[in-house]
Amino acid sequence: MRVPGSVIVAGIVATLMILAAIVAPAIAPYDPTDMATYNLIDSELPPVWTGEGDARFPLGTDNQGRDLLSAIIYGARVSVGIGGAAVLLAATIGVSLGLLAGYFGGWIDAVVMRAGDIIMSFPTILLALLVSGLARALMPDGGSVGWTPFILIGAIAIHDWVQYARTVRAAAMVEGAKDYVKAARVIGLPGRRIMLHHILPNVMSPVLVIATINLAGAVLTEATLSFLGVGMPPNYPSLGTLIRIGNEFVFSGIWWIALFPAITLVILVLAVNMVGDHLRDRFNPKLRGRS
Amino acid sequence: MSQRIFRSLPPVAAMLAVAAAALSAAGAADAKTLKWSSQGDIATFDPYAHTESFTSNMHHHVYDPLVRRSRSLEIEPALATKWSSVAPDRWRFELRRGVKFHNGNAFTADDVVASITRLLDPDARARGNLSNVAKAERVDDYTVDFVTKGPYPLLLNDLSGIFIMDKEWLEANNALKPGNLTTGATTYASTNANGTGPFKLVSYQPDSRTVLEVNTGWWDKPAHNLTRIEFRPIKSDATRVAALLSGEIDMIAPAPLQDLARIGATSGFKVIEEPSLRLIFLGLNWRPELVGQPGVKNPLLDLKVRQALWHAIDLDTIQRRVMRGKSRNVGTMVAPPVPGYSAGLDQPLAFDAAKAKALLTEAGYPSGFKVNLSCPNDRYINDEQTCVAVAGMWSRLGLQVDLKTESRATYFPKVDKGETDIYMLGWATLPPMDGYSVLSALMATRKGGFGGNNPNGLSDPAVDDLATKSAVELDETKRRAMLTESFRIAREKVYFLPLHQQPVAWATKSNVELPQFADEYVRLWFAKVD
Amino acid sequence: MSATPLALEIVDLRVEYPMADGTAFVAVDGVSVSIAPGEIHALVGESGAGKTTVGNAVMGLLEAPGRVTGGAMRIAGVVVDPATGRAPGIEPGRDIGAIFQDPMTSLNPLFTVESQITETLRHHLGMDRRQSSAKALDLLRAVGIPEPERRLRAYPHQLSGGQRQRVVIAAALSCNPRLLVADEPTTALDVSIQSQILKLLRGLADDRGLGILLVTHNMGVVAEIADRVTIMHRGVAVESGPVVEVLDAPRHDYARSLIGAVPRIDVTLPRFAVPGEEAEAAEGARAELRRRAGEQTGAAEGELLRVEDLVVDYRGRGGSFRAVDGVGFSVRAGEVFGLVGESGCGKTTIANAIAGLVKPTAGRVLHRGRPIAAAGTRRPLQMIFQDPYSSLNARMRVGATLVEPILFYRLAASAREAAEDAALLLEAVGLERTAVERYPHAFSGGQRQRISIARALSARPSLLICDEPTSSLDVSIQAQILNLLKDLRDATGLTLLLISHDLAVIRQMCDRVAVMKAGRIVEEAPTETLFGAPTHAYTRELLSLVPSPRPKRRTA
Amino acid sequence: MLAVTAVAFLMFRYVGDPVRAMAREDSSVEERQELARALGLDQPVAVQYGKFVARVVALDFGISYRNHRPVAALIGERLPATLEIVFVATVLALAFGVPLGVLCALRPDGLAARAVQAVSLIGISTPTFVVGIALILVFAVTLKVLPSFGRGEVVTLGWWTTGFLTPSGIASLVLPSVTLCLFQMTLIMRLVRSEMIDVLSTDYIRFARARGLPRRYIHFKLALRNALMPVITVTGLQIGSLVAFAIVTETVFQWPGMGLLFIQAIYFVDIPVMAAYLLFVGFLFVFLNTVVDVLYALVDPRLRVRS
Repeated sequence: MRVPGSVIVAGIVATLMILAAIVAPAIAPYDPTDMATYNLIDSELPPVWTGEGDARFPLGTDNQGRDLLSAIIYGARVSVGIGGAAVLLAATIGVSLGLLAGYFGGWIDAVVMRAGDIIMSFPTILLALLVSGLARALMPDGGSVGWTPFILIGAIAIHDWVQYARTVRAAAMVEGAKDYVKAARVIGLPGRRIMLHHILPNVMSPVLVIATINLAGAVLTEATLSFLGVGMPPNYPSLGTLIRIGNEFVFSGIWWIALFPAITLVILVLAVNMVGDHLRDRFNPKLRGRS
Repeated sequence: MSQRIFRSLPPVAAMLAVAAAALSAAGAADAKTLKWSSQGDIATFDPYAHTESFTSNMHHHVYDPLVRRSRSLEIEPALATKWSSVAPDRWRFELRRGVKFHNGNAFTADDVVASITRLLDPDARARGNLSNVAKAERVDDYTVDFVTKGPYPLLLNDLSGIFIMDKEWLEANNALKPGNLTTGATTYASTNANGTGPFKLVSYQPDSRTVLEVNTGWWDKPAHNLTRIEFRPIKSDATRVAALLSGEIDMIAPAPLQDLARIGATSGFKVIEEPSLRLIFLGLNWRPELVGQPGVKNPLLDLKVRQALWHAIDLDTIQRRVMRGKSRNVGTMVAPPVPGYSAGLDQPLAFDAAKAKALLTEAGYPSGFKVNLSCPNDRYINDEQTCVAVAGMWSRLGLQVDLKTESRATYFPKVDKGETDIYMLGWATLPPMDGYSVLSALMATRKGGFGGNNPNGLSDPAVDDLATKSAVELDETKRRAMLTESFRIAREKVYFLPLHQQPVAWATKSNVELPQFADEYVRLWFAKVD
Repeated sequence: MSATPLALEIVDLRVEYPMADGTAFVAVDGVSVSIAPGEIHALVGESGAGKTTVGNAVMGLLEAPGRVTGGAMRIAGVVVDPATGRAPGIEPGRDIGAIFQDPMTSLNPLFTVESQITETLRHHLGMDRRQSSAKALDLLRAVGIPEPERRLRAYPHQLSGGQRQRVVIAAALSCNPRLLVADEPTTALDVSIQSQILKLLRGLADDRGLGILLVTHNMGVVAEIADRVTIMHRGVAVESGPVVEVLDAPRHDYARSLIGAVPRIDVTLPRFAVPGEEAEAAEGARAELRRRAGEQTGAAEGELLRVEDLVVDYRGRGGSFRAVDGVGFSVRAGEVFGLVGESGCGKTTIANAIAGLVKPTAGRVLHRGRPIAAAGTRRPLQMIFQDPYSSLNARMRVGATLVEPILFYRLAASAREAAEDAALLLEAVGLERTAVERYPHAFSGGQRQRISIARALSARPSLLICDEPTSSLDVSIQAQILNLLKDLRDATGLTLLLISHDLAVIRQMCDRVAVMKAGRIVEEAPTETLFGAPTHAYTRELLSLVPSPRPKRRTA
Repeated sequence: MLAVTAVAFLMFRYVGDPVRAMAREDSSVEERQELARALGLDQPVAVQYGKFVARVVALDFGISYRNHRPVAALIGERLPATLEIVFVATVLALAFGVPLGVLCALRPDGLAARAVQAVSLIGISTPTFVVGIALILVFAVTLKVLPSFGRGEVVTLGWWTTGFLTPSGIASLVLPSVTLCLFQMTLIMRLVRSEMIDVLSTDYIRFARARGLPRRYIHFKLALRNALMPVITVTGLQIGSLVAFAIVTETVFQWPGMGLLFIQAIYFVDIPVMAAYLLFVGFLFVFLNTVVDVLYALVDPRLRVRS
């Protein structure tokens, strides 16, 4: 199947952005998380091409005098890190529960799916808001920077796992009825081995698709949470935090503080979504070979 | 297919046209109507069922107190014309004659007694606003005595925030007792109002619109020319500014600092601003160990450390950059108009990074220490940004600052429970508008009625002594001297790190004239619209 | 020939599918077919022969990007424009009808039978509501649907498979077309319904002078109703002529082997005459297997498997359904025991119960007199399945698939020894040793079925349950697999339980047969007895319905 | 639903301290303790929860800590506002999503389809808050053709207030509902597209083609109907998330609906309002599920017989 050029471009963009995020300390000019490195004196410098900027800060600085380029690279790192970890956590939980539910059925299935229904009856943002509020209040040092990413990861994953569980359950039920699984059962292999060795590898394709699309969603959810003020703190900003900070300046002519992080976020999510979309079409047998 | 899509476009175009028509119609409305917006809404119209200063502010347009703040924030007669202290625990008020409530009922001493009784009911949320009053007694139709629990120097200050309701109206609507949260009882007075104030309540739709119209029978000579006020709360800063700039409303209060330049530069709009009474400072942990560093001796107990922290804050830069030149840097705990203020104390420790470093080294922390800095992110003007700036400055001093910012809903309970080490607070000394409020609530040891906002164990016998004495001192000069003395001690020992007075900034259309007040109240009975 | 034009005339048709690399795949290469009115012309061939493509080309329904690149077609005498795929004045649906293989999916589930018939009438014949309703009723009567008035308002899911196919035919014939393209019209149906539908088609051809292009893989169907036949192989028509001539005396090699591969129901043959016999390696490998089997269990005689009063209930939403209702039989060591019956009769459920895949509601399954219970005791009973594409784990190498049971049951001392065993098994089923390195997708359906057999053998079973092992394979592959099973049985003394709906396969393979109907065994007998002198009425009926690949002498 | 009450209760126990939000800034410690007693917060959590459930069962959600008014009345006041934008957003999402989805399915490689696909991807990749602010900037501040906030003039019909009957009410609906619908529209469009592609490759559509029925008839009368079946489910269930998504939209546009009420409640730690809102969302989900099931049964003959 031919991969459209746009998807290749999206894939490259997504990979580059994620790579940049991973190696942020190596490529960013400054470390925006080290509060000692920036100075209020440098605050709100416009991008360098406007003529009023400073060569040290190619995209200008934010209201704290932080280099915006570095802040965006580190912000993407935080966003991608939290999004990726949330996806990983959600996928691990969802795949395990989905496998159990799909293969064994019965009460395990009923409990898992009912729990999923309840979770799904609360929209992502609402649930994440509540979870993060709860976590902050319950943990001894809940408001701390150290814990925030984990709270966010949990808050996002608690909603997203359901999708994996449902998909994997359905796939596991389909696969479980297939003859190769019957053959494995006839051989007498134990259930655990059949699940992990036979069914799991065969249900991973849809999981991959969901994971890709969820990565985009998780990054967006994290951004929205940060936008609402319950996400990453300003001294350890994610892209959403940067947009929230910048949003206060949209009417004041200091457009770059909001614009560049927003563009970065949209491009990142868009690129990941395009790849995910392509994967989804590719794994959908009915669409295969059509385009 | 594409034709199909275009065919469905006309409805949208029609909607746009209708919308445009609606907007121009709104523009042609009565010129004496003032539409304005703030970020919060009126919580309730029952003046005794809340403690929010913004809601009080709105009530002031409909209800009058016995005494009120003048244009220069002095206390002046309102529903009471004269008063005197007839005994240390008894004040006598003469009431204004010929005043009528909006429903036409006459205002008499019975209304004052009923109002105070209602306010002092255990179910009334605002009871604490007049906590030292025991009762009000009718002397004759136009004379009322207030019996206090002891000498009460701040009675007038407190009364300026107590609105008088109509006894007959309360009786008629079965609202003589305030609502009760436990039983779920609510009152007619929550959504309706019948005061003596300059405006009458026409309609009240929470989060949407509150309409007032002028009270032509007001006892005072109006300084305003309004016939109607429409209040439209808008929570989001960006939307509120957009609503002003698009011409849908005439005024926004507050206006976000970062948008002032843009609004001021737009023709047809102007910005008015002045320093508020609200003073922003950092509070400190006074217990043996830090919350964030259990088992380690609290470095903040060392005066040199506290001085170093103060010296390390570059207030001028924060003022210029974060507060956009709109704030006023301070060195003491009250703003200039507040009793107890002394200009001599109002000098922050100068920004001096080298000195700060030296002090820190002297104190035995040459390489700094680890400390939490906690801030709200939705309570004070640019609160979070201020904290980020301070954290940056302290990082350069060598401290490892763990900055925590969160919403007021979770932040303040933490501060209250003493779960913070260095925390931001703002204090406006409202409602009494007196330095005693700082002394009793922030500085005195937490005990009895004192130290309600002193959660982290600050305790100084000298300060406590001043607090107890000033509470009952009726000689105003001596009382103010005591307050000033307490602030001197606080500054010398660096009990707090005062930062700045935050600004009051409003933006209006050019045709709106109104004075601004340091207590952040919007007093539209002084507003004029051309 | 009368003056009426031929219903269909195809000369030298060529259909190509352009490929991504610029070349073209030639799906149909120079095929010629002509159909007179009232004539049924069968296109037969195995999958990939291009027979369906010819049908689609006639309908003008070639799937993109396929296109006609050569030859000429005439429908009812009108030349088809190669550019548009349409003949002027000839409307698909009005002048050409089409029916497809699966009646379950050919009807839109959301619309009534009436609306699906009348929409065609209204569009092509401009009838109004009442006229078209009346006509639809007539059509349902004509295709022999009971209670047509009630069926008219029914939705497809309320009809049985046979009724649905009748509705499909009614809809296809609603405008009295001159030509009907029937693509595997009975493949998804049971023999009894198949026979009715075939009779219906024959009747329509005879009564209405309808020309039918019958696309099928089933020689029995061809022999039953077709007048002429064209055998296709890889896009080419290898032989064409009257059914009697072609089936009885095929001249072309491929035609001959194809016909020879069709299992015969009238006589038992020792082997299927198909080309491609195994290499010597297979013989050696089988001998080695036999040696090991002997070492382990000893050549056993007597009863190997016994099923007693087996009852299986399925619990569904609408109460429970009894799939197997008190079945008992026994299988002797070394024999091939057949279970035959129509779909839904419970034969697969029995297989699953023996293999431990479903829990019996009542009754016992005994292996050498001992009940089959927990894991670990199941090793002697292994199974092969119908669909070769789903019976192998696509994510595991063939070697890993075979080694898994060997290691699980510790049938080899080391992983290396197990790998050696796996290679041996592959040789025994006629594959290369190197196949261990590859993934299942690299193999054809027949090869995969061989791998499935090898996997079953890797656990060294004494009984191999074969559930419809060849019903999704082409006839020549079926013949190879059946030959393989016979050879394995002969070489290793394996016992087979063969489950099939195909009476001919049963006849060729089995020593004894049990016939099932609605969860019960109605008759059990040695094969020759059963086919020679069936005692039960149902058995007789079944046998009479099977289309024999020997053409009936009939006049064209 | 019991699970929902437990979740609602537990979470709000910890999201903040209502006493602090309610008490005066310079209130004394005693004053606050007294307030906590009045709110019943000094009792054990189990007792509090028991009382909470007992009241909820009696449909008594208590009174708002902040407004001193019955929570049921507050929700009732805000319900029309939220339901109206959710309704308009759903209608818009369907009105544009379905035709665009069909377009993309029928001409998957056409220019229009590609453009729509690209825009839809951007649509789901852009956060709602960014879209809302951008719309305000363009249509309210720059072009001044649409109001930036609020509901405009509303007409009261019984207990329901509607913005549909006044020009300013309709104008006010445009920006928030467009903002709210974008994501749903994209979702529906993509769903219709993939369903339609699936349906077009089914046997019954092939059979319909073989019967020579016109393309338009096959696409819009037959295939679309099949393709729309899952859209019913998704649209139904998405209405639930629209109500929740309205939190962000209502905040941006100061739309006086339940989302705004909820955000204000969080801000002021108004527990009864938060709990009631959460219960409402849970109830809405159950309700919508039922509606979807009933609708399905009405539309799909296969289910009609069974039920």
